[in-house]
Amino acid sequence: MPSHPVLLPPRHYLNDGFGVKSWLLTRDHKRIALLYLAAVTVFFFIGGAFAVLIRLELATPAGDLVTDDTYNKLFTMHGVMLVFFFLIPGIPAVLGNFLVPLMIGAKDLAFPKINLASWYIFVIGGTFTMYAVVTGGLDTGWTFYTPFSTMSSTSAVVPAAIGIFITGFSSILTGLNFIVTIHRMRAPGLTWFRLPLFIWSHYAASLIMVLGTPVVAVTIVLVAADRIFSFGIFDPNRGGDPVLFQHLFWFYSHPAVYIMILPAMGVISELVAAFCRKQIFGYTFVAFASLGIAVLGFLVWGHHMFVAGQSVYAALIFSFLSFLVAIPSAVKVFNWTATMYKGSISWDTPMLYAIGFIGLFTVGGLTGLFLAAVGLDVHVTDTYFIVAHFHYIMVGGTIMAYLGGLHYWWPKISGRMYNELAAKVGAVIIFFGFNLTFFPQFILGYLGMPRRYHAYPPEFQVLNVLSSAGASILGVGYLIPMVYLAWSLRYGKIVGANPWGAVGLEWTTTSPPPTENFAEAPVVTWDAYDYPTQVEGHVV
Amino acid sequence: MSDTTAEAGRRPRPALAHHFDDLAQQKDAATLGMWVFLATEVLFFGGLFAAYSVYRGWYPEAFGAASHSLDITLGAVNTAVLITSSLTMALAVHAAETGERRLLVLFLVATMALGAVFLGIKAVEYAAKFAEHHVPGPSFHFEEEALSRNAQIFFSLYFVMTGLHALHMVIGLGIMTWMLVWAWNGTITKEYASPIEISGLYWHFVDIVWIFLFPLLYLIGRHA
Amino acid sequence: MWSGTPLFPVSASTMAPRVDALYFFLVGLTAFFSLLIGSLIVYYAVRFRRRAPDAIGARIEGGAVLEITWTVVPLVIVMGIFVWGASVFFAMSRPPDDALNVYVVGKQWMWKFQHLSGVREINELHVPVGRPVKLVMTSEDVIHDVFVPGFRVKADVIPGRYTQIWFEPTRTGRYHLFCAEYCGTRHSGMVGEVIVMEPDEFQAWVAGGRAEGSLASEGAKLFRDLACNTCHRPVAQGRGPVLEGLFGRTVTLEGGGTAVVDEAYIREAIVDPGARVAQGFRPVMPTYQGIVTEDGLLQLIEYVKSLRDEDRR
Amino acid sequence: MSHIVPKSVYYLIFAALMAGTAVTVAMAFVDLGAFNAVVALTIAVVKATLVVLFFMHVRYSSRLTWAVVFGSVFWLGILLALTFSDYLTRSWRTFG
Ligand code: HEA
Ligand code: HEA
Ligand code: HEC
Ligand code: CUA
Ligand SMILES: [Cu+2]
Repeated sequence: MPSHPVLLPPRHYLNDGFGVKSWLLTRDHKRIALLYLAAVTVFFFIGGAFAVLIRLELATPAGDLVTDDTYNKLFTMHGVMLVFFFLIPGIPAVLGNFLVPLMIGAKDLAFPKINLASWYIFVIGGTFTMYAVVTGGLDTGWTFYTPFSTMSSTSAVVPAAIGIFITGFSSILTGLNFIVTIHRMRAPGLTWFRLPLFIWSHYAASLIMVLGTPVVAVTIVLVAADRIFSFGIFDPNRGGDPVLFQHLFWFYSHPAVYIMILPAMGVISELVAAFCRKQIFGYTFVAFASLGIAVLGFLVWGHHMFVAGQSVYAALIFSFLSFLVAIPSAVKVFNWTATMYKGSISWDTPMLYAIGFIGLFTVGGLTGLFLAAVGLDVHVTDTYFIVAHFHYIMVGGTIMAYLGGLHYWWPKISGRMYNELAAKVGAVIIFFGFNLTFFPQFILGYLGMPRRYHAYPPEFQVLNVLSSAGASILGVGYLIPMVYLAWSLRYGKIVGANPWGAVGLEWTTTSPPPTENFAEAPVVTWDAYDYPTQVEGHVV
Repeated sequence: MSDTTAEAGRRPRPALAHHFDDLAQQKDAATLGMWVFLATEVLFFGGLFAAYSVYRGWYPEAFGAASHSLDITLGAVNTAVLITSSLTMALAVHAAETGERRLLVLFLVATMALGAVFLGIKAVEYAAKFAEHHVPGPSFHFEEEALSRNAQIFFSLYFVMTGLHALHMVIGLGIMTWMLVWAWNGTITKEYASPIEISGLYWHFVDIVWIFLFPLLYLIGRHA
Repeated sequence: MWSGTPLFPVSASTMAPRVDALYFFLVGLTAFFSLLIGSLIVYYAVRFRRRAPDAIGARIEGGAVLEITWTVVPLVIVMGIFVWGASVFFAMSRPPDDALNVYVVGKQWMWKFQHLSGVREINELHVPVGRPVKLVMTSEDVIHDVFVPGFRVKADVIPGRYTQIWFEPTRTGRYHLFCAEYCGTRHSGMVGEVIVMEPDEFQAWVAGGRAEGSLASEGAKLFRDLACNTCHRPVAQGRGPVLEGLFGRTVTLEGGGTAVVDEAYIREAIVDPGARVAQGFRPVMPTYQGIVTEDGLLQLIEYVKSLRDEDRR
Repeated sequence: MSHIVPKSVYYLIFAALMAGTAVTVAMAFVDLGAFNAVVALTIAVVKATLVVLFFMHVRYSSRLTWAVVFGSVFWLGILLALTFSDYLTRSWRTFG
């Protein structure tokens, strides 16, 4: 413990300019990260509120709380908001934006103006989509399947599609910025194999953003053309093929699930290393696993279409490839576990989230194998088994990692520490609430309860009630961090540059960092997670 | 703001942004950025090419017949126009790299003029399609009744593909206007030619898209 | 509280045990790996917990042998699952030749079933036990999906084409039939029941049904009403090809290529005659899209299927 | 400063592109059956390659630029190949 009181540094990015304008026109990646944090949090609670209504409706078998049309809009907007406006931008645009330049010793991202522009594009896209909610809502499911979306739905498909189209460009620009930054802006001596795994995983995710997003963008253009000008490209009555839409949609949307998980895996690598005070076991394998997931992830989209009328042979190819993409994930899980062996493991909140991630991601990922096995997917596809699978990965995985990362870097972002006890209580509540919500859904799914059902046969009620009860616990759990993190901004204990005793360039500069990130441009002579040689001199 | 180059005062904006070490790093970053963006564009048009290939495989007769109704002469002329504009663009880059400002302005203007000609011809073709009721939708009509339904798919793709291509041309003209201003007011110098080079990359890419669109849309089954 | 709450679906078709076996294997695998990983991380977190504030973990670089092991072992496992899943899928996608044919038309938001005998039902499907049943399915509007959890089968029902599934019920009873592809407002109301009966009961049910005539005979009527017979006649002089004996044959197409005549081919020939033109003919046949309903199309198809070579004159 | 391509190269490439255009149009009127499409696309690929290599200076660029160009085309290949793995095998019968 240091004997003198720790003070905030006299000059840092938060006090470098005050007032709305200094924020809304900032080019500083750290401030833009906070702008994203604000936007993404709003979208998370909107999407979460839709989930609350879904679960309330499903507490009884009869469709009694809301009408069927409303219910359809609820789950659609729930999926759209949380996928496109929370989970895809979440970790990259908040934590990635803040940390990529810091971790590679750069003053900023390569294109600061584009970075700011991408935030504006994001907000405009989100506004458009919210406008769609207000003017009639959207009832196509987040997957926009044709010909329902083009010929049948009477809801605000076009405004929502435009909103998502616009947001896509924000994603592309973020990915582009990361790729160029990681290639061109690394500090002297920071070679590829000295990069933190967080950087590797963001690089891999950026590849997907850049190569996948344009395809869904053009697909949305085709849907809009069908709907506005009645072009009929996906209309079977005029010779179009609705299944082609699914190919184009999933070419993006499957890899997009890896946009959601790869940055989370990067966070976990950082957390496990920092809280075990140990280098990641099999660093190169974990690094290449990220790239492997990004590349293989593009080869498996057809596993969403096993019963959709694609050819039997294509189904077999996609099934085979889907199994391959599971391997790099398995490699990562094993390496994180091995890293813990003989570590110096602390039980700080971020590590609790990391442990939660590894466990829940394993369950979620392994249930992905059920779905990749074609003969079994036929039974469980479009049931609650799928719903459980992806919530285990997206909520149990990505959100756990996001919260863990937010806690871990919170002192760096704000210069202050949150209340550790409240944080631990929150983490435990979230973990239990989560499992109670989504585990029963696996059973429901195998029983045959279809997804997107507003009413269901009464024998499914007990499991649904359990799920709804879990969701309310989970909702409370999510409110807890909101409270103590906000509280810490003002009353939290001020911390030094490196409160965790972790290594990594971001911990060598002050908390919060100055606008130009480093007082002196860093030169790197060590590997990532080089604990024995580096931890001396840190304020612990 | 660190700005070490001597003639900084003459420029309306400093050539080196604060977060780069030197101009070479900045140029490398900008060039890579444009290439990555073009990779995005490849996949953007790629989605359309995939849709096109599927339907052409399904409906070869209808696609052939519909393709016949396009004006091959105008299409070929437009291809030549666009290729020429790529040449003038390449020459503009050359002029920028060698610091010949007058030539640079001249070639930029030529590039823009050719781009405008391309769009003009495209407009003529579109007008003809409207007049012939070849625009998909309720008023669509195709001469060969039996092929009408699937010819409509061809025209849907035709309009989406050429329309998005034309949109890229319009954006390109916007970029070129901007570059013209910079060339004019001396922002572009021998040392700081990369904005022209990068805009050039974009222009050439749009040309390449057309190089594929032309045979795919205009030249199907002409011999028949 | 748990009585009346099933935790596992009934198993009522020949396919169900095969799917369930794979399922249980995967449940076991998931349990094994989750418990392995879960207990390891918890055990390590306790065993190697930080004992002094500035303690550092042991320096362990990682080892190629371990990495290769935990790459290859999962790889072998998943390849096994792939083959297993694929073989189940193959069985699902290959209906036995002697399967009973039932046509299904989905529309927002109901199911129509047509038996070959001409009996029609809505949202209910009666089938005999112990006999493979093949559903040939299409939709009048958007994509739907036939899902019978008790049989472990499911397939999308797509407008503009035919898809099929088959099952062989192994026990009598009533089973849920769900629409499993989101199709709009009353998607969750697009449900029905499959009623599996003893064969003799089923015969009685068929006999009791008010059949308006078999599908093929209804088709014959349509064929006359729509004046198809002006061009298609049982003699070679018609403007269109002779349809007698067409089904199952491989026809040569104008402009090269061949096609096997199945339900989908006949359907296309009627709604989009220009797409594939039989060799030696001009594309003069008008389209009947929008003129014939999906039900009518099925009747026409059954009629064309019923035309044998022997009927030629 | 990076490599400055001599103007003569540009003129040469321009001539090749124009010739390519003329050949495509001419070949379109010759009946080669299914090969018409192959010829047209081959010429288009050659033309595009010329533009990329010379007008866009990739011939003189870093390995990274090559990688980006190659990567984008490769990804396009993935899109087309796997989409067609469905369309080309839809009519195949399942054996048994
Ligand atoms: C972040 C999101 C995310 C991630 C990472 C994944 C990861 C995986 N997903 Fe999932 N998936 C979704 C989100 C995600 N998915 C969503 C949203 C849907 C539904 C979309 C919709 O229809 O609305 C979906 C649907 C979906 C389907 C389609 C189901 C259907 O609609 O019929 C399939 C089918 O193959 C599938 C498979 C997989 C596989 C094999 C993985 C793999 O990558 C998982 C790999 C991980 C592991 C395997 C665990 C770790 C391994 C070990 C601990 C070691 C042991 C390992 C072995 C023995 C191999 N997913
Ligand atoms: C990133 C993604 C993400 C996240 C975080 C979540 C989070 C949650 N999801 Fe969601 N979900 C999807 C992505 C996600 N989901 C997708 C893509 C679909 C498919 C959509 C489709 O079919 O098209 C889906 C579908 C889906 C369904 C299936 C609907 C159906 O098919 O009919 C259900 C049902 O239980 C569900 C539940 C939940 C719950 C309980 C949470 C919880 O984790 C949420 C917890 C959060 C909160 C509870 C918010 C806390 C805030 C408050 C408490 C504020 C106060 C609220 C009020 C005043 C109302 N989700
Ligand atoms: C004006 C004449 C005409 C009428 C009326 C007509 N057809 Fe045809 N039909 C043709 C011709 C010509 C062909 C061959 C060219 C083609 O495939 O389009 C054909 C082809 C077919 C084929 C495919 C045969 C093959 O060998 O490939 C089927 C099946 C068919 N018609 C069914 C029908 C039915 C059912 C109707 C009525 C609803 C109908 N036709 C009405 C002229 C007609
Ligand atoms: Cu029909 Cu859902
Ligand atoms: Cu997927």
